[in-house]
Amino acid sequence: MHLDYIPYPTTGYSSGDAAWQLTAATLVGLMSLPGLAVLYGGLVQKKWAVNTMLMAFSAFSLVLIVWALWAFNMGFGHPWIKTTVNGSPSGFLGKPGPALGAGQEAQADIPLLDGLMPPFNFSQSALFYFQFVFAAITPLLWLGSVIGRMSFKAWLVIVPLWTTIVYSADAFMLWGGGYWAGKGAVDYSGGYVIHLSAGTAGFVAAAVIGPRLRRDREHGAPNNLLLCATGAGILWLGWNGFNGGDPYFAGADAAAAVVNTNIATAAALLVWLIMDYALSPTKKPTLLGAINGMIVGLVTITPAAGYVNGMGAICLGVISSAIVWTAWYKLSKVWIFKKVDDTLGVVYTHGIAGLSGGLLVGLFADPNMIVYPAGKAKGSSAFSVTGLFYGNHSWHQFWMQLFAALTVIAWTAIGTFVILRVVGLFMKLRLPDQVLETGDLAVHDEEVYPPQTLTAVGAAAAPAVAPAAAEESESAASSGASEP
Amino acid sequence: MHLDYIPYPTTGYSSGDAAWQLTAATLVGLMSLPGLAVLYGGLVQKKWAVNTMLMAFSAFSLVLIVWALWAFNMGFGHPWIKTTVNGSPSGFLGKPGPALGAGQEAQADIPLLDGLMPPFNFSQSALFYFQFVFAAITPLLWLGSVIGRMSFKAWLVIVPLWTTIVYSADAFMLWGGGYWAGKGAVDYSGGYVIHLSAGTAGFVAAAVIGPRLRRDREHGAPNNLLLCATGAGILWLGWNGFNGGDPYFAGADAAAAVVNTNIATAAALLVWLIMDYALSPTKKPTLLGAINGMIVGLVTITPAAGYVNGMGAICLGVISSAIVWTAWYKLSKVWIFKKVDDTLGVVYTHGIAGLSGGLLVGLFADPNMIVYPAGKAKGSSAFSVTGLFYGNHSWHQFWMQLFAALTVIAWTAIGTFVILRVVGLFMKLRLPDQVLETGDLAVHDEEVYPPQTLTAVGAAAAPAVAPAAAEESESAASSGASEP
Amino acid sequence: MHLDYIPYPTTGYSSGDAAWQLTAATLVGLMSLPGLAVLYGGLVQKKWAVNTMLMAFSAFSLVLIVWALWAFNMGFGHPWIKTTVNGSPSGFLGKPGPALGAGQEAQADIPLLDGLMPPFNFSQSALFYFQFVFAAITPLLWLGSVIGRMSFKAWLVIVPLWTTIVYSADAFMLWGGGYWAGKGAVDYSGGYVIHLSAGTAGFVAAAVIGPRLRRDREHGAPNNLLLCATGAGILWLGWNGFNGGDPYFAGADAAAAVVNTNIATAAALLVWLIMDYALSPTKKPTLLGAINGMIVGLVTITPAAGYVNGMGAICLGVISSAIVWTAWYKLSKVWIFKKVDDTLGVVYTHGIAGLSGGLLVGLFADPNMIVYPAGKAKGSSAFSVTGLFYGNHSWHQFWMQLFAALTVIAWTAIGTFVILRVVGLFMKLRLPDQVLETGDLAVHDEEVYPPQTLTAVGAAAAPAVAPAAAEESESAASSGASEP
Amino acid sequence: MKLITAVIRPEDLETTRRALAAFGAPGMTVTPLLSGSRWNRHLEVYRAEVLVADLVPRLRIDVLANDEDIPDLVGLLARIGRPPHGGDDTGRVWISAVEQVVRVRTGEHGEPAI
Amino acid sequence: MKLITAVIRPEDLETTRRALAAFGAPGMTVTPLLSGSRWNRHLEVYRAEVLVADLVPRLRIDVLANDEDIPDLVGLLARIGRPPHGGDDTGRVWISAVEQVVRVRTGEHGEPAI
Amino acid sequence: MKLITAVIRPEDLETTRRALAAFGAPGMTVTPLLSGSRWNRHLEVYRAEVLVADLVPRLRIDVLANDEDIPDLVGLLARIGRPPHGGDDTGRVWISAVEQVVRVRTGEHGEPAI
Ligand SMILES: Nc1ncnc2c1ncn2[C@@H]1O[C@H](COP(=O)(O)OP(=O)(O)O)[C@@H](O)[C@H]1O
Ligand SMILES: Nc1ncnc2c1ncn2[C@@H]1O[C@H](COP(=O)(O)OP(=O)(O)O)[C@@H](O)[C@H]1O
Ligand SMILES: Nc1ncnc2c1ncn2[C@@H]1O[C@H](COP(=O)(O)OP(=O)(O)O)[C@@H](O)[C@H]1O
Repeated sequence: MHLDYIPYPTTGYSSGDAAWQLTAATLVGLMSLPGLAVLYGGLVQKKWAVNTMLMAFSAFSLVLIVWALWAFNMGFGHPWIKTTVNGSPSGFLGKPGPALGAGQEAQADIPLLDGLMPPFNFSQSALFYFQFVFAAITPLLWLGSVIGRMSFKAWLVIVPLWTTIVYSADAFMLWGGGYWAGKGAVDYSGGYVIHLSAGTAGFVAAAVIGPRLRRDREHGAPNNLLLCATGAGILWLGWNGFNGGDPYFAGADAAAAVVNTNIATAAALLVWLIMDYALSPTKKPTLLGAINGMIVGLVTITPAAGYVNGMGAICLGVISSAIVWTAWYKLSKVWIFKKVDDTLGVVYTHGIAGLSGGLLVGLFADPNMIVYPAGKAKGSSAFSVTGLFYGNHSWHQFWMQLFAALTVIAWTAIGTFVILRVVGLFMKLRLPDQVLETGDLAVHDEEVYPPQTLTAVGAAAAPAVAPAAAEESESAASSGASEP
Repeated sequence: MHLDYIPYPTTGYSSGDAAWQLTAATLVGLMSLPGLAVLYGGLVQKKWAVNTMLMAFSAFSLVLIVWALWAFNMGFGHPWIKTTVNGSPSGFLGKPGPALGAGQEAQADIPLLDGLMPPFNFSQSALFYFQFVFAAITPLLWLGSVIGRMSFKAWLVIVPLWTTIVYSADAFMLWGGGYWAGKGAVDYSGGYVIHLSAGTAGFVAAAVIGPRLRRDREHGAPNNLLLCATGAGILWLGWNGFNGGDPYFAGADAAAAVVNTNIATAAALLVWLIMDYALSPTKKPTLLGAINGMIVGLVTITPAAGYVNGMGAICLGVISSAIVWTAWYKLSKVWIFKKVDDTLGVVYTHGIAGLSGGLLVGLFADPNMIVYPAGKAKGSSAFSVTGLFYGNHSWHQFWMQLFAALTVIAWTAIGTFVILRVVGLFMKLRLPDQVLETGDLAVHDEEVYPPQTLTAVGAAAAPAVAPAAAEESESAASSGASEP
Repeated sequence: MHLDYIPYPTTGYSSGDAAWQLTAATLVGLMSLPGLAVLYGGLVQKKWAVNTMLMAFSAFSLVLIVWALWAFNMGFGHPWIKTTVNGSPSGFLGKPGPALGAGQEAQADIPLLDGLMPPFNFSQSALFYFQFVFAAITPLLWLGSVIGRMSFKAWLVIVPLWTTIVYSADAFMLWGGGYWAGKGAVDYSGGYVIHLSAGTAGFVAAAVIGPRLRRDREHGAPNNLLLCATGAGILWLGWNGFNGGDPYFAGADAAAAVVNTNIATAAALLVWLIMDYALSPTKKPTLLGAINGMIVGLVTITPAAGYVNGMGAICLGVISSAIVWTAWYKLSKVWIFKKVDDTLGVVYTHGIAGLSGGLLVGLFADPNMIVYPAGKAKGSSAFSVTGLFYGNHSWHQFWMQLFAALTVIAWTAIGTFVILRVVGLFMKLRLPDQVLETGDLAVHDEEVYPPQTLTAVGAAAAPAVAPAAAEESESAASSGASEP
Repeated sequence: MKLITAVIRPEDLETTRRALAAFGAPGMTVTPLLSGSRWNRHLEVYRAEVLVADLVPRLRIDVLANDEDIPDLVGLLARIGRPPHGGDDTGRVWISAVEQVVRVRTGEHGEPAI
Repeated sequence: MKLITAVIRPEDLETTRRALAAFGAPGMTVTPLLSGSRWNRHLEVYRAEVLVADLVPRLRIDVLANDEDIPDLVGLLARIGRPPHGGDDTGRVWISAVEQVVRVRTGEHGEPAI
Repeated sequence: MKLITAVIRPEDLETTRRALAAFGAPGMTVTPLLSGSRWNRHLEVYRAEVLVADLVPRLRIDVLANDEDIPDLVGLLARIGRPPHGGDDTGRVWISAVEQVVRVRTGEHGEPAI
């Protein structure tokens, strides 16, 4: 019996593009798990490491279920209420619907982008998965703002709501062909949709939920810098998929985006290092400072990665790193930034860095950086973006970038605030103080470095004891304090 | 001098498929090293972490040598004794032979599948390597059942034998075009060949080798949850290569398999989390519970990844997670499951989860999930699998799945048992109790977190001492116990 | 509005090759961050882990900036001073120049290789990035020789100089079409340019900078073997990109190189394990020994990966592992090897292993291992390399390999020496002893496992104190010593 | 000269240090240890296995003091652990005699060395 | 009132705890320390470098007790370490006087506070 | 019989051990602890937040000794910490009485058990 199969359709399919899209998506997935999980797990106090990591694993899972059942189509499907922008169909949010059937094996499609980009060379599943890993990393990022006091149960409820209401809309407006896409604002791979949004959401959430225990704020040393470096390294290289995957084709712009990502990151890391050397109170370069600089570089180039040239990438890295460094040291001492307890400072390294990068696209975008080359149609021209410095001094792109940023900030802030308040009516957003004293042990009965003296219940005639109530385990929680 | 070279043959080759196959294989390799090595290294007691990791690194190496010298062809070469199933040539085991020569650069080929799938688009080396990483991870998985007492020397002997006798045959029967492939049983990427087999082998090996020291069973706390999370995250995302690489083409089904893998995993993780919340004795969600759920999801979708649709993936994740959770809490208390000391519970998260997923293919396989589209030949139809719920209520596929599972269980159990018994005639399978008291220090002279007070011999006129005999190092071994 | 874009040029571009090149480069990037950073971070004493990792992150960044601004073109651009070798244009160093503009999106090109290999199927950005990750890992490797005493500031100055002067020239001579390439010496992916060079540079630098504190040499226990395993695993699998990416095409030779890489590594790991078992003073297999063997295998196959067949790969792994094992145990006791304090032994596992592999190419290269198949031109023949055992007993290739090796050793040693001496005129290369007593805390105000008792300044009315001068923190530095 | 030893909860360390400093006794050693008692004991759960931690982390504070300061110091230390945590394990304070004390830096002996 | 201090092997902790509890002395502190002696010493090997651990992990047990219980407790503690490990380092037990003990929870002093 | 307790810097451990061994007193226990004093205190910086470590790691050395060896041992221990580090925290040595010592291995009591 000789059968006649082919591996994939012979038209509208490129195994190279498909391979790259899946690879890029996997790299982005690795940025979340284990990347962010262990970066944050190492950065928090020992008493919160398990809680932090479990929040990361759970949120990643929750977002996927939501994404598959309804939210993917809210971000990338047909507009729910059709509007028109510049004569093209547009909208603010996609129509919810499942993305589960066998039809996902058909050619990928973002309805509002039909004809505005080359037709996809892979299946809808690949597009779905690539966009999922972006949707998933966003709440993991702003988890950094609320760890150390947020109720785990509330987190499980809020993440699905946030993805549905906040993330989908931001994504639709900029990537799904919605309003700001129609207006010409651009976000190469998430400086706004992901990072500005995460910074905003984290800050609002931290404000609504309230600060950590005073004790925890005063003893906020990280617990393991080797794991911070592990997570940070995965973030950096994983970002090759983050920015390299966003043209949706393994074309020249993908490679350029990868290079720019790395250049901006290197520049930002070094600027932070030098500023720490020259301007910090202790005048010493630090690993965690370098990692901060690295994140700033990665974030700030994200909205710009395939639009600027290498020189632009260096400028973005340098400028944003200097801005965020200053904000980190100075802005954090004043005004609401002083009051709101954003645990890991997401509002700086993601919010401000993402905003800065998005705006700088309006200045540094180089029209010779070709995202998609021109086709054969007569008069066809390539797709690229033009910033002030390359475009006859036109501020147009800058204003579009600014307005889009304001929309993202506003929508995210309001959405996050409302979701938290509403959920807060039904359950406590914050753990009780007694539980906060203890941390992981009270919430999960686990410690990140379990003592090797623990004895199985029942073994050695150990008398039965009641499960650890917060009260009881309170004392154990401070075990961190008892190590030299 | 201008020469005329081309990068690869212009027919029968696709750089996209080759890129994906190598990438997928690398992801699967990463699941073993460092993935499983550090997941297990973090999950075991501190005193066994080095031993566990060295066993993982060694087994990975041993399997490759065996694979190259003879075993690859036993799994994927010409049948040793030719039989016929449904009119097609078949067999139970391939003919051993090396896979080392320059001929490996030719187009890939699995003899018994000729004409049953599209011709490969890459070289035999790529196929060899992809199948190697699967062969290698299998003993690493069931290592989880025997750590904490198995002799390292015996491990070095048993792994090559096991790969040769047990793994090759299982692989040949289902993937090499052997008996069960001919019968129509399917295993998308190793629910049976890898996970059911690993669960079975681990359980049998644990029974034959005997339990850990009572002391170790009673003090079985893990040592580092940050590393568990590191390994777990790599496992999850690495699984994109595990299941995404198995269609051998970067086609639509690869992407669908990746999506399904993630969906089932997310569902299974959340189900385990919720069951821990609702039904566990302490009513708390735990990180290690979530990781268990995650593994169950990954394993259970493995035999089904490209055959079911997204809804099916959710169902598989939910059903298997509920089953395995129950087995983990209840089955483990009774019968031989209570008696056999399967250190990390491989029989549950891999054995039962793999079996469950394989059987559910018989119910949930959706014929519209196209693994290979139809070619141009007249009457040509696509390749897919049809389960009970989609196929006019036919149980056919289910029975095939069941019989194949029973074959794998039987062959693996018997093979593992015989190998262990025979090797046991020549060397001790189990370390002496004195060595077990100490762990890593006695076996390898290393500790996972070496004390910083150690002094080089000869330095500072330290008097010479004899190498650590088990007796002597026994005391040091308990150093774990002396940390708060 | 319907626009007409295409994803990439339809000629001279393959999305599959581009996908593989970016993926391979990302894997190599991961080998540096987090791979080497945490491998070294875990291998050093606790007091140096932060410093080590920050040096790795900084060097990675510095190399990229240098690479983009001028050094890439020194390694792969037009020759600065044109010479002729065997009638073809050649040279010793490329002409410096930036690689930053939009022109990087054009088809990749290495001027001196025009016509000597198939035209690239991707953009210059992809080539640039792939070569960057190689340039970046090299100083990270020889960082292993100088940690534990080198001034961080001097490191920041030396790395850019070293990349510019030493690395670029080595790369140009062998890979950029320069002198030794013209002579027919080959280095598949960096046995010489990277590893032999790193081993040499590290050894020279260690000699110039001087040894660590006697105290540190006598208490040189690593701090965390779980992280060593994490880094080691990433190295191994990342090497699939290292060697698999070097043919620049996702062709059959890439897959063969991946397979050979793994085979040689497995063989070398097992040989080291067995030699430890049989010949080491304590007769025990060790994890860190296995990792050494693994690195030897990876390094030694690097210059040979796509030129030898599988049997050759086994031979290279076995021979080099035996040689390096012997050197590690015996050579280290004599002559300058005894005197120079090469902290992590880079001269053995990289220098000797790289040299050995490069020379063995001259013996084991199999002309049937086709790097590039023949094109259609009449008389066209494939590109491959022929070693003694396959080439009518011709030692030609061996001599070329040897002379190229001597050139790399000489240039690297002299270049490194001069750079260090010159920089040493302007700044101290070595930290003061007081700082060395303390380590990380004195240099960076950070510890790798920060104590959880630290209190924020200002909190709890803690009286203000001066920043930690080396003197003061000296005591704290020894905290390692105070843990059981 | 006496040695006062107190077993306290880790979370009381700062209060203790501040109280001692305020009293004029900045010198002390703090030793992490595990304390077994009738009261303290909690559970941890790893992979569904329930494990008991029946030794819990405490800190041992040792302070050398002159005889006349003893009553005050004991009172001070005994007071700290009490209020909010009443009801379960709250520690012990004990006193033992010391025959000689030497300050290494100066070589001073006896009471001036404390 | 006395303080009994014993240096034991980590693996004897459970036996010790159970013996003390059975005797009616559940209160104790357990301090991990490193012990140097004539006997204990082992080698570790990292990357072929042989290192000596000449301080090995032990536990220090401190128990406050009334004078009349001392002989029994000493006997009990001294017995535990002995049988199976005879021949090498097996620990020390020593007794020192305590002048005062305070139970923080109640403020009780002296013998009732033990 | 006395117990000599010394608080030393971790970097002086080896010198101390060697000095004690040379004196003929190989037995000792070494307990890591944190020491608070007027002097020692350093800063650490994590993500631009400045944190104080006002307890620094020290080692506590306990040596049981016969009465006649006490002066020599105290002198020996008090000397070690001094020279190079003069000026800041250099430790304490103190002596307390011990009523009884038992060598577990043999059951010997009193001075021979030391
Ligand atoms: N009253 C005390 N009780 C216990 N230990 C003390 C006391 N005073 C000092 N120490 C210990 O002795 C060490 C030296 O004391 P410190 O006051 O810092 O220096 P110095 O006495 O030389 O001025 C400290 O690290 C501390 O551990
Ligand atoms: N006999 C004892 N010897 C040494 N330490 C003791 C003794 N009894 C109690 N302790 C210590 O004092 C602490 C409080 O004792 P516990 O019996 O739990 O509470 P309480 O005395 O308040 O009822 C314990 O954590 C233990 O460390
Ligand atoms: N002089 C001493 N001071 C304090 N502790 C001691 C002394 N001598 C021995 N020890 C402790 O007692 C334990 C047993 O002592 P050791 O000399 O090794 O064995 P043994 O006395 O049985 O020959 C040692 O581990 C050490 O901790």
